Amino acid sequence: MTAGETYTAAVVGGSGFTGGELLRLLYQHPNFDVVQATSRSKERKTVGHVHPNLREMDLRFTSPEDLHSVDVLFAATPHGVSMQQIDEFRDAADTVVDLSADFRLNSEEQYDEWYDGHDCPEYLKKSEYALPEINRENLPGADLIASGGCNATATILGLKPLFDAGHLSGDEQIVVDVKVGSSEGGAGGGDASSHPERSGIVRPYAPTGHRHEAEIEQFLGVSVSFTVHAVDMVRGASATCHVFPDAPVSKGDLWKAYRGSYADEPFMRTVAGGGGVYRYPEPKAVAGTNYGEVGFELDPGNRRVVVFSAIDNMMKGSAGQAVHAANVALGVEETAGLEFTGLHPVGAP
Amino acid sequence: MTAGETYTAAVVGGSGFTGGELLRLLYQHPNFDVVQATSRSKERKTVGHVHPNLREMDLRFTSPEDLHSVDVLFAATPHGVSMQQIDEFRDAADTVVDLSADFRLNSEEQYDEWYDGHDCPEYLKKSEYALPEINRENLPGADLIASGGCNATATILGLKPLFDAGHLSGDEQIVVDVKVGSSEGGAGGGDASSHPERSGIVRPYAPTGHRHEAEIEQFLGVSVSFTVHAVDMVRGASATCHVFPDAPVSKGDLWKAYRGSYADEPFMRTVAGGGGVYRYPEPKAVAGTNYGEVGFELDPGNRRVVVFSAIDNMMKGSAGQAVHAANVALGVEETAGLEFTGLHPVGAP
Amino acid sequence: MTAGETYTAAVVGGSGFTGGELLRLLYQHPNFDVVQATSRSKERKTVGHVHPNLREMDLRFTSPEDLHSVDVLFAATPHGVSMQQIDEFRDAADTVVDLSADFRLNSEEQYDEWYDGHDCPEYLKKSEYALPEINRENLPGADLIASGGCNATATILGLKPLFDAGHLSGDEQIVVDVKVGSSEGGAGGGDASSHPERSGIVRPYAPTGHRHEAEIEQFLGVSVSFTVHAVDMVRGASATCHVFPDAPVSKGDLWKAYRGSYADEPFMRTVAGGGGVYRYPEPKAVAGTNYGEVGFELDPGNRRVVVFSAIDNMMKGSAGQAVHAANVALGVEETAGLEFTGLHPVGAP
Amino acid sequence: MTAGETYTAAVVGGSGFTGGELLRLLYQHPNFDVVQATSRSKERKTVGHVHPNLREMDLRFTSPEDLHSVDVLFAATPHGVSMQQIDEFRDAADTVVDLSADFRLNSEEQYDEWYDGHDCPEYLKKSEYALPEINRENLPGADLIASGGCNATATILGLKPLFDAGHLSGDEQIVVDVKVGSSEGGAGGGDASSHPERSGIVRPYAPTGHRHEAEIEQFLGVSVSFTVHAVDMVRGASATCHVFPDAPVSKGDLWKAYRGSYADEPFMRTVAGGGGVYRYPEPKAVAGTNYGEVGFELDPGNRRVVVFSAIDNMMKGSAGQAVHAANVALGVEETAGLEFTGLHPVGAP
Amino acid sequence: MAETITAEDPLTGEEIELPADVEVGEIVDSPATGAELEVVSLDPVTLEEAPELEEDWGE
Amino acid sequence: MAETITAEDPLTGEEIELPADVEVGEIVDSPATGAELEVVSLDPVTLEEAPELEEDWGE
Ligand SMILES: NC(=O)c1ccc[n+]([C@@H]2O[C@H](COP(=O)([O-])OP(=O)(O)OC[C@H]3O[C@@H](n4cnc5c(N)ncnc54)[C@H](OP(=O)(O)O)[C@@H]3O)[C@@H](O)[C@H]2O)c1
Ligand SMILES: NC(=O)c1ccc[n+]([C@@H]2O[C@H](COP(=O)([O-])OP(=O)(O)OC[C@H]3O[C@@H](n4cnc5c(N)ncnc54)[C@H](OP(=O)(O)O)[C@@H]3O)[C@@H](O)[C@H]2O)c1
Ligand SMILES: NC(=O)c1ccc[n+]([C@@H]2O[C@H](COP(=O)([O-])OP(=O)(O)OC[C@H]3O[C@@H](n4cnc5c(N)ncnc54)[C@H](OP(=O)(O)O)[C@@H]3O)[C@@H](O)[C@H]2O)c1
Ligand SMILES: NC(=O)c1ccc[n+]([C@@H]2O[C@H](COP(=O)([O-])OP(=O)(O)OC[C@H]3O[C@@H](n4cnc5c(N)ncnc54)[C@H](OP(=O)(O)O)[C@@H]3O)[C@@H](O)[C@H]2O)c1
Ligand SMILES: [Zn+2]
Ligand SMILES: [Zn+2]
Repeated sequence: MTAGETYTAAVVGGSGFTGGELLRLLYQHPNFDVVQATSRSKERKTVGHVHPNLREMDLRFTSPEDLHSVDVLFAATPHGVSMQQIDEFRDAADTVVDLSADFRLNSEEQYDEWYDGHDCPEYLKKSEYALPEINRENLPGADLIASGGCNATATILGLKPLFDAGHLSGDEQIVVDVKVGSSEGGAGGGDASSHPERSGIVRPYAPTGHRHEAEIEQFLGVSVSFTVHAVDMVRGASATCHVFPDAPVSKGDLWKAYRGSYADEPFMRTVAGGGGVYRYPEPKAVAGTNYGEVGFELDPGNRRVVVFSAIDNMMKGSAGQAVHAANVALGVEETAGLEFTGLHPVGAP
Repeated sequence: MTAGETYTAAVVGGSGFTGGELLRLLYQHPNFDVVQATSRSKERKTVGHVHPNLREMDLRFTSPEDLHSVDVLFAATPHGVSMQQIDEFRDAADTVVDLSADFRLNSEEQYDEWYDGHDCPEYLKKSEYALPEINRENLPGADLIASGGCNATATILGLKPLFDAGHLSGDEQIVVDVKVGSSEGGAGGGDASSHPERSGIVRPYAPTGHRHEAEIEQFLGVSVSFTVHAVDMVRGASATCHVFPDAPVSKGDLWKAYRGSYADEPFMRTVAGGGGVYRYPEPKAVAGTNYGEVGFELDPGNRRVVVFSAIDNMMKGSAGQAVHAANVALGVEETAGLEFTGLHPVGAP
Repeated sequence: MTAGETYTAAVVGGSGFTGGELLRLLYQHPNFDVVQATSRSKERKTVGHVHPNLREMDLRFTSPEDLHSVDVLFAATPHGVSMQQIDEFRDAADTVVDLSADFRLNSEEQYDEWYDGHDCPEYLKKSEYALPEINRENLPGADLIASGGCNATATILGLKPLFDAGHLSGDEQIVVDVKVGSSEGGAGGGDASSHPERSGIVRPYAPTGHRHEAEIEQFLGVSVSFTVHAVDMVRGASATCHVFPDAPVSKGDLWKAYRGSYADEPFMRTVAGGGGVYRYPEPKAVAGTNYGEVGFELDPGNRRVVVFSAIDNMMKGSAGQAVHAANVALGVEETAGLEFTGLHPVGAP
Repeated sequence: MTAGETYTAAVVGGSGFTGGELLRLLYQHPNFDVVQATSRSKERKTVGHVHPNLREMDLRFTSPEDLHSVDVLFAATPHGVSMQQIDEFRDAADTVVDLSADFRLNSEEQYDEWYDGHDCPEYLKKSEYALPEINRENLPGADLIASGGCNATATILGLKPLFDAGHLSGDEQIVVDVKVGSSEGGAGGGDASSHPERSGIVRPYAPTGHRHEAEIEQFLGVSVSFTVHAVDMVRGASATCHVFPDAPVSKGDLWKAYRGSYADEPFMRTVAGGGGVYRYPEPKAVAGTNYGEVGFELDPGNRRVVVFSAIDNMMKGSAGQAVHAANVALGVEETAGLEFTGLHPVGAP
Repeated sequence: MAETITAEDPLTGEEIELPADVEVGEIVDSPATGAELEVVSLDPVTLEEAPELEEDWGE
Repeated sequence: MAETITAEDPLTGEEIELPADVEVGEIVDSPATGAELEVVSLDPVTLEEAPELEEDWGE
């Protein structure tokens, strides 16, 4: 059904949340053959021991010390690990796809400003941002790919059509109010992420100063007012962007902008005020999938446009984006391994 | 323990959500004696039949057609009912406390603009807004009290100290991004509020044009950019206000402003970045209580102040506010019947 | 990839919950082409209007009055509809797969005892029960297939190995305590299924006398003590069977029994006390999939064996089972269209 | 309002879940004055730092090394702590109320069988079980009180009327299938209790061999088949007991039994099949309260009686029970400090 | 009860009571704001807002 | 790939492959059942079900 060769793949950090998603996607991907998944803490355990949805997968975790030689290495490790081990990763694989923030920004200065500097700044110019909707043309043949931040991805996807169509220039005040699920924090987690404390919350966890602002600024050329709330779901990131274009825009303009940017995108849906129960983007409508939903509404009272954007943080916001980019990089069917359309009804995935 | 006489009370709309909360509060209130609760659909059923937490209460629903004569009548009916029956209500009771939007705004024009007009505009000048934090001085002796809108209450409480202290004048751009639970919709509800469809959502339900903007404008003198999302909780309204004061403010200024406005308020807490798990306002920390939590954070990147505000929509945002106002109006202990401090840990109340 | 022809399919009741699942499965099934989905209330609306996960599907609901001629008709209508329209259904299609209870039991007497009789008893002998794990040999070529009840399916799958291996004979006392999600009730639903009332519950909804007992008795030859609780999830049915075999059994015996019955079953997992977080069957581990998890534990204190069984009520418990059976009936790849392995981590799907 | 003196109280383990509940209850109790709350990890922090519902309380945690001299010491520490420090506790206070399992069982043999022995067996004969519904007569004047296990409490309360009325003798097979919330695990907790893994589950966590069987056996004289499932709520324990009386019983018999046992109990409700949404016991109906709901249904198909029982594990199942017992022991108003009736609607508290 | 000394809350400007034996580097919390404050010098005791533990939310 | 030896799964009776360098006390998991097994002796390698970590659920 899907054309193309088969590539061997390794997942470093396979016992983590996004690592598990990578394994799920690659396991059923027609062009990939997973030959290694690493974990230090779960060495020798089966993949299914940690990820109950993968009990059928015949693979055991091995140490990241001993990397197999593969076509593609996916790294799903915490911030800072890849920048230290990038040489080993590149020795082991022709293509490295990194899910952390380590190769997303273009310059050492940005890492100095937003993170604690960078150990391997020489690679920053060589890496490609994974999100095909904004960087497809540079992905074919790329050998170092940096998968985007989940909240940054949601925000960029929501706002991009307004920049593409010239409704925003970058000088405007933009407020981005994000709501995210608990899987954003990864498999670790302290007191605040225990079930009794984390259930039922609307908790400002990054009131200001979130690092994803750096990615948004890099790609949209605008500095945003960014606030993230944790809400009671496991999967999902929903960004509401409140923008005030200088010139008046109509709903027709907005539809034109969004269809202009995304009509040919296989994973983008524009959902803006139709009928039924699901009238605007909703994270649960895309849970488990690589789809991104974007939509908008006009405020009759002032010039505000409200933009809604919803993704699964671990899919479009991370592992799905990584596989999507790898598909484009390797030249296989772009949607391969990413066909799952999600569930309805579904609770709080 | 609590001084003062005992007043007889009736709850019209006692089978609804806020009506149930009124019954709970009045049932244990030292100064009230509930003599009637109405419901057309549950006539003759016990109060406990509908509200399982009130099984010990010895009262049956009666028809709203036949109102008893009482000291205080609380109306917890949908918008439009009270404005039609206000004369019957006032005949039956010395004091009427209405939980709907029917008597919140000052002028017929506002009802023409935001609602579908008003049937009894002559009462608009006579009614007092219930929220003691902004209208305490006018409540003693009031005989027609309009309890505020839940989202408006959250927003007003969050922003008021910035106006009080002169950090905001009303000319600024203010974005208000609200997250609410399912009880805001009342006991009715269609497809979208069924458990399978309503679970796990971050759903834009009032993207623009929410009627509570009118109340906010009336009390703060500012027109806000208002968007409401439904999230997966039953109780709670959380408002995040993104504001951009003209002159720079420091954290110290903000603390001074909030403590200045609320230090003596028995139900207001300022929660802004202390330690532990609960560092900012959270709706679940006040669920079931009449407390309001407010807090703030400064954005180092621009002049933004983010203000957080959390209440229980049915308590501080409705029934609790109504009882609080009635306490002040009647001159009994202000906190009487409202002492419950909430639960910890608690899930998604 | 998958061998075999392509069959045209219609889904009657396509706007419902299990109808939506059928559409999702058939849409991506290599051997099916969905040509009709019916709904009376949503006629002319797109499938994506109701099922947001199927926005990419290019199909509109049509009236069930006007059935297209297809190879396979799936009926996902409430109990009683299929038995009245079975002749129309069979006129329209070579193969009819019914998801309701209308053709599950073998005799009119059973319908008299457990339901309100039957309109078309002549078909009861001709229909085949869909669950391949207990009826695979009779499915090839079947033209009337009755998909099982979700709670019955969970129970039968859990207990069957104990009967197969002779540890149970049918004379024993068997207590079955079931926990189910809200999607079991279908897309309709009254007060009790609204989000505020249905959230957070452990609610006995069928304390005794559940109709699925009839199916269990028919297939296992045992009358069980059956109680169903509604819990706070949307998808999932979890059955805990407490059984007391006459002769002592060891854990080794149990492993042998479960592996004996299910080692070759493509959709059955035995999960019984391994390590990690997921040590026994759990509904969320199979949400969205056609997998069934079964497991057990021995009570050291008495002769009790506790058997756990978890499925997705709409998948293995209904639409997935239906497609699985259709695959076997038509002779296509048994697992075609059912490869989704589920998500981890996942909240309350 | 409430008669009686005021007693000073200390809470050892005040930073934990049940310790927090004790502080909440005692803070508003007319007869108690909390003078100390201990925590090793939160020393010098305010009580409100950990328990956001108690921000108004003016008290800081101190070390358990330095116990103040008080009238009543409540210990809410993990199993094993009290048995080691019982002499210090008794030196510091006239009355000790312990929430752990350390003084619940009567004999050293039981601790050898169910736990890892006991350090202070000499106190086992002196301690009184806290649950007034089964031990009220022995509580007045008691100076060492052992609050019951939450699951044991739910089970005992559900079954007791059947023993009282002679419908059960203790020889019968009794299956107890329990569903509990995440707060049962206390404030600690590993991987399995993180929000992503713990959400949405129906997880067999104690399939067999739960230690609470010992308490049940001690008080009812029957060995039960006990299985506990973790479900997605924070507060609540719901026990479903499947029993098979030797002689037939009618619904009338059952009502008589339950009313006979509980008609005069201030905190017990019998809820068995009335109308409305809440027809049987439900944990969310009693969340935050000291109420216990019990109910039953007859199985028409066999002689089974299904008994439902619901409590808040931290209240009736622990801290509430402890305060209730202390009230009886000290001779103050039995319901003092325990009047909260719970919330409706409420989500998943 | 232990002896206490006072210091100024750097956020609110109000007086805070502290145990007399506080040490440099100790973290105390402000009674008004609940914020964590670090003792940066003694004699007189000076407090600053303590740097918050950054939680990494999987960026 | 490392050398392997075989041992009998104490629960299912099936053969399990293990790394040749397993040691007494090591915990391995059964491929069939996922259960944790403890190596209780070598030569031949004998496995027993490992005692589960008892989780305390606030009893
Ligand atoms: N979660 C999301 O939604 C999301 C979204 C976008 C981007 N990301 C990014 O994706 C990356 C992974 O996030 P996650 O949420 O999946 O985290 P996670 O669940 O914590 O998993 C981290 C994984 O890395 C492994 N690991 C940790 N330290 C390592 C080291 N020094 N060397 C090798 N392996 C190491 C861990 O296993 P062992 O400790 O057993 O080796 C584990 O498998 C992060 O950089 C995150 O920022 C996450
Ligand atoms: N829910 C909130 O969070 C919230 C917050 C702030 C303000 N409010 C306001 O409070 C009011 C009540 O809201 P709710 O959420 O409690 O609504 P609800 O649950 O729908 O209850 C409405 C109540 O009014 C009764 N009722 C309906 N129509 C009536 C009529 N024509 N005459 C007499 N009784 C009638 C209903 O009972 P019968 O039909 O059986 O008579 C029911 O008892 C609304 O105006 C709402 O805007 C609600
Ligand atoms: N939900 C489960 O977990 C589950 C599990 C096992 C078995 N089942 C069985 O599967 C069947 C469907 O259940 P569901 O949960 O999917 O129900 P549902 O969500 O209520 O859907 C019922 C569907 O049938 C249509 N319908 C209703 N009456 C009809 C009629 N007279 N003629 C034609 N179409 C009609 C409805 O659409 P319109 O009204 O718009 O036509 C809707 O599309 C039931 O028999 C149920 O017992 C369900
Ligand atoms: N949770 C329930 O639903 C429930 C129900 C019935 C009975 N219980 C019983 O109640 C007791 C407390 O349970 P929980 O759930 O509240 O536990 P928790 O949340 O873990 O709290 C334990 C408390 O004890 C303190 N502590 C721990 N070790 C200590 C030691 N060696 N000396 C002094 N203090 C110590 C802890 O604070 P520091 O570590 O900071 O000192 C903490 O304040 C347990 O025995 C439990 O079995 C609980
Ligand atoms: Zn991220
Ligand atoms: Zn317990």
